[in-house]
Amino acid sequence: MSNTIDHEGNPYVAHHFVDMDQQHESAKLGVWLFLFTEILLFSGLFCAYAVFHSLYPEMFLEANKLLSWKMGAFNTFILITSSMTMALAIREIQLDRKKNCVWLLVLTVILAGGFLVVKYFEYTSKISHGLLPGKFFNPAPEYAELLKDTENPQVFMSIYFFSTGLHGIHVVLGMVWLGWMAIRTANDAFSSKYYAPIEMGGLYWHVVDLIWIFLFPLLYLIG
Amino acid sequence: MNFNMLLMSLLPKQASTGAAESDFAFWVVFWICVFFGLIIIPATIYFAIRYRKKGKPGLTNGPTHSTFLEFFWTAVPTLMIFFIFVIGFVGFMDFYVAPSDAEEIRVTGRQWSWTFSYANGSVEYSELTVPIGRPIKLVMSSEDVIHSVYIPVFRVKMDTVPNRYSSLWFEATEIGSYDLYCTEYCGDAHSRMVTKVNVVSEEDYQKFLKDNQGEKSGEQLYTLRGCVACHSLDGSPKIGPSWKGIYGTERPLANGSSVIADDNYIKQSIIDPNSQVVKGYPAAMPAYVDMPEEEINAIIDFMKELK
Amino acid sequence: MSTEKNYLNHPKGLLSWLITVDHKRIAILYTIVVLFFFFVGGVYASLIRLELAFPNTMIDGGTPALGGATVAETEGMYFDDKTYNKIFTMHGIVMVFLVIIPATPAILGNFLLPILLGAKDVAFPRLNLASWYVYMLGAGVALTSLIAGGVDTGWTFYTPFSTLSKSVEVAGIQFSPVIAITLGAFILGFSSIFTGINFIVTIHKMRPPGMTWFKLPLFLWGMYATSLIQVLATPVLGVTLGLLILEKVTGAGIFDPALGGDPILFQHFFWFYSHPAVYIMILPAFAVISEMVAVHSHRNIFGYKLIGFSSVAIALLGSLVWGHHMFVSGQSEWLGAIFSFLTFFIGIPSGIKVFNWLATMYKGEIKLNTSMFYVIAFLINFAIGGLTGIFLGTLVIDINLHDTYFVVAHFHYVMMGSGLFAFFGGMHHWWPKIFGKMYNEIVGILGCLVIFVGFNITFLSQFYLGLQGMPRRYHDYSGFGPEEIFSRFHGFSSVGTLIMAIGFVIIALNWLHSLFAGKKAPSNPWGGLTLEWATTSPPPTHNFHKDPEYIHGPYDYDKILPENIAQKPADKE
Amino acid sequence: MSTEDKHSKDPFHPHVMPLWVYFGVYFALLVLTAVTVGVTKLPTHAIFGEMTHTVDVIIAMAVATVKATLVLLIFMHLLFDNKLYSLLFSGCMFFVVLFITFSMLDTHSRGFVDEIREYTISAEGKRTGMKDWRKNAEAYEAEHGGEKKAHAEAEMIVEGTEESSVTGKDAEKILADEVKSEEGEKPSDKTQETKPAK
Repeated sequence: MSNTIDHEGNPYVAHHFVDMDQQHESAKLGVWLFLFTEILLFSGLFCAYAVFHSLYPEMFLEANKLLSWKMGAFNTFILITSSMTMALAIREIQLDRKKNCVWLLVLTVILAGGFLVVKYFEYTSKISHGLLPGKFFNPAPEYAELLKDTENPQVFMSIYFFSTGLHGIHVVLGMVWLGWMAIRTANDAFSSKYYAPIEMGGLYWHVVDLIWIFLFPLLYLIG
Repeated sequence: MNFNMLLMSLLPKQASTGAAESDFAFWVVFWICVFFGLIIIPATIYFAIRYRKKGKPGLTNGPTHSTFLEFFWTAVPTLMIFFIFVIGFVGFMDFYVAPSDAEEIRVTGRQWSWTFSYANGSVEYSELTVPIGRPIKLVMSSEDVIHSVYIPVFRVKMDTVPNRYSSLWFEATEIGSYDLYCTEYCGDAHSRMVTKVNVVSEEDYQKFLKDNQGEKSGEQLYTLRGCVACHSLDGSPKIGPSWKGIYGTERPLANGSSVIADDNYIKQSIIDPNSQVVKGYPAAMPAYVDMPEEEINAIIDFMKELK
Repeated sequence: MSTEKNYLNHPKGLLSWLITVDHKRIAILYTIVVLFFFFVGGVYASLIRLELAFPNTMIDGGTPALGGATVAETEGMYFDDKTYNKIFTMHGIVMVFLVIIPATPAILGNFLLPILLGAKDVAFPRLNLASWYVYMLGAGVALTSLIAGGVDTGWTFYTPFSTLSKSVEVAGIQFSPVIAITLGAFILGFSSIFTGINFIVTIHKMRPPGMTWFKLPLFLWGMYATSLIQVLATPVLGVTLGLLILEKVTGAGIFDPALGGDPILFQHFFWFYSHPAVYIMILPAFAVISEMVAVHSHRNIFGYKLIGFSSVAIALLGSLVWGHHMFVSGQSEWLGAIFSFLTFFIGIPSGIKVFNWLATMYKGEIKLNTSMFYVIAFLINFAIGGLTGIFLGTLVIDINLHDTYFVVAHFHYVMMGSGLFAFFGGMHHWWPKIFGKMYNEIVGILGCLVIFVGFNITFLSQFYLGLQGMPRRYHDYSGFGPEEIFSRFHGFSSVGTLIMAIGFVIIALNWLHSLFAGKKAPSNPWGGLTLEWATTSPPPTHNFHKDPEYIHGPYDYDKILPENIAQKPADKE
Repeated sequence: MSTEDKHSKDPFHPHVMPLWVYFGVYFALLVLTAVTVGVTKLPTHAIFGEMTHTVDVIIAMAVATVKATLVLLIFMHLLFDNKLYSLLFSGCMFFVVLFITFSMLDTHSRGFVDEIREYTISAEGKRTGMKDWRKNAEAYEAEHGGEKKAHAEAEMIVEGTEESSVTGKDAEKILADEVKSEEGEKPSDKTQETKPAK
């Protein structure tokens, strides 16, 4: 019935929605549902981690020393910071301070880039030492010595690479989306009346952070 | 054939102590299901005919809910499932936990044959032979993919998983020869991973163990080592080439060259089968790296005979 | 042809269909491909039955050609075992991932969901179109595996069999058919997720004022429950297949026992999705049947709330029971007992639904038309399928029956006898609304009866085969077991399949005839009270000429005479 | 929530939080990260002894959960938003927990019934019929009373073997040896028996 109600003059409301509120809420629910699928996607890796941790506890204890917890901690710091800048960006657009919003979005993207740079150094170090997943696992002598009493350390490296790799892909996707949002905000596409895409990007970015909050201690600290 | 016999013929014959217990559970569930089926199906058809209306329908005023009825058909099945669960669980535990004096027979599955080894591995055979009236525990593993041992007359089944041991047990009650199937899909010749369970008397069992000790002939090894799944003896091609008349002939290889099937070639083909695959056949044979020299020789001798 | 504008004829042109965001057109796009794949899967099924009908004609090996398929000159057609394995694998994959999972939600759900809510479209129309394209992409990727000779892992991709499968060289490139098909299924998962997200949001946010949760048509309850599973379980399939691909590429050692992995863990991962997937297949069927039984009995549905709640209960419980596929797999026996216990609880909501539908028929004014015949066929098939599930949930009986034809028959009764029968019933029920044409009732009823008879001959025989110990996925049964029983009942089963095939031809012809020469359908041919009957057939592009008023419940057949509905203002253009 | 109550609401009114909330959460997150690193990397062995690793795992997971909750409630606005999102999110987490718990349960309790039987071989010796697992369970209960099974398992198998007199050896080692000798030759060197990995 309400379909015929005028769209309150808001040009952002699509034809099949009644008003901005309905559209905004729908988009938000949609994104939340999408985020659930992301969480469940990662849950498979967490499950694999949990099962293999219980199968080979000693191996995990040794193998986690292969990872640099300092780099991991630094990355955690970067990601938490970016999460805050993201949250602030949404606050700024809610208050119609578009310029601040653009800068905060850019800062978020830069921090995400920083995260990936650290990740790059981590990966290259692992690769140069032959610490690779599965059948490519061919540790350098000093690591081979460390791991000689453990069973199947390649499984740990598999889980490490798969979960951080999948997470890294999500970081890249987040950068693309948030960068695009920064450009659109700069072009005046959003205001306090309509900023759903930024908010959706923000929710996504926080989930990327959430997953890292769990990955960091599991992989780098407790092993 | 009267009704009772017709019913009993639904299930294959019982040849183990556990079969009766399994079938008891089956019949309990069967009659419960028949009871519900005889409510639902005739009621559906009866209502459809009884309340059929031609022409324009008017207002209908049947009940739209009934707390009692809805509670009734929630509660009755709920009670029923507890009952069925307990029956199933008790039976499951009986099937799962082998008696402590059960004799262990080790089972190895591979694509696509079984090996049963008795008396600490001193006797190996490709068919399962068990004594009557004594609990037997099969300790099972697999060399490649997941298989599953299924003996319908004993009502037992268990997967064999590579790098793990699983087990099942039974106590045979009738002398005879029964089928043993692989029921976990395991590749090309899955449907030929079938062998026999021979239930024999205690004396025959001891005789069987004695007869099969020591070295095996090439013909025995042909079935025991699983060659039978892929290589025929009558000249027809299966997954691999037939062994008939193969010895000493020239074999065209997949890489275009050819080789004479002499002792060296056959040995090579057993230990590292994929190095010299014959043209037209898949490189599907598992490598028998650990096969002892005397067994290889016995197989070669056997192939020589198949002129 | 009428000249009025509706979604089918306006706008015109192929492009307007390919870039449409109209949920009704997307439903039609899905109809075309799903029915095509149903045909493909049906052909595979027929080939399986053909092979098993003549067991002794098989000659081992044969001359490998066309990926192993050969034609014997001796006694009719046959396949060697490799080909047979590929056929049943493709039958499973096509039917599960390409047909049953999308069928009811993506076709009937897409078409009806917004209309039942009185809305103009689903919440995210572009996402909806994307889901169709993703589906096509996934199907395409999956079918590339055929180039490499097909896949023979079974649709369950159990490790280590699937990780051991070799890649083949196609045109100089190493190509792994298993990777292709798992990637395809992975992509298809996204299509399913998109649909699920769309439906949940639409039902939550786009209900018209006055339509509270307990005034929703039951179709929407069923769709909501389905969508919940699609959103929550499908990602796990994604990660499972992703890990399987990585396992094959890198030898990760997560699932492959030779590398330190655990093949039973794979089964947990796989069934965590694939068991709930069974409910993705059957819950929409419940949704469809709930509508049809009320409309064609002209009765207010009996126990509305219980039917609605039981759908959600099934969705939740269905996620707790995946381990019952693994009773003899070597998983922990305690866990097996827990799973068995939880499995039985699924029976309660299913039973409630059946009894409520029966009670709805009681004292109704039943029109015995095609849709009602499908309802009756569904109820009978579902009773058999559901009750035989109790056997398989009972631990000690499952030890005997697991992986035999009993299981095959059971899940075909649920997926096909219930899921697809409901889908075909629904297609008949809403056919006039979707295409604006009536079909021939007599032929429709005939089609239903023929597939019902064929179906039951096919799968009742398989129950017996299973009880006699016939293992599933066997290419050949000559030389062992009660051979004459096996061969006789496989024969019956194959004859049943032939009858079913004839039935589907009848249905197809009836539909084609209706499309080209059918009478024009009135707005409300069955006297239904839900909102889709308040618009013209076929509906206009934005579903309603005038916004429908929500003035009565979806099943108020005890308050409103059907003829009064036909004169609602919205119907007069 | 649904559209019916929409008309009573303001058209579109975002919820804006004061700045200090964001910074507060940010610093809380940093401090909690430091806590995790500290607990796991500092030499806490002196305090917790053998339990160190377990304590580390518990603390790290608890802290991570707190961090995640903060991000969810504040940064992701769950606290102020429609309760529907919180409800659905809990549903999602329920699924995750379910998935991981059941899979873990499996790997942890495989062969569990077998262990009960192993014990009673030495205790009773003879079986009496099909129903004998129940007797075994009773005997087991009688012997061990209310003791928790997980701990008893390792001991009872060790007791059942001839090596039970060997002292000073790690119980796990004995267990592994025992299993090896019992299983005979293994199908491959990489054999992994999940049961004794506890």
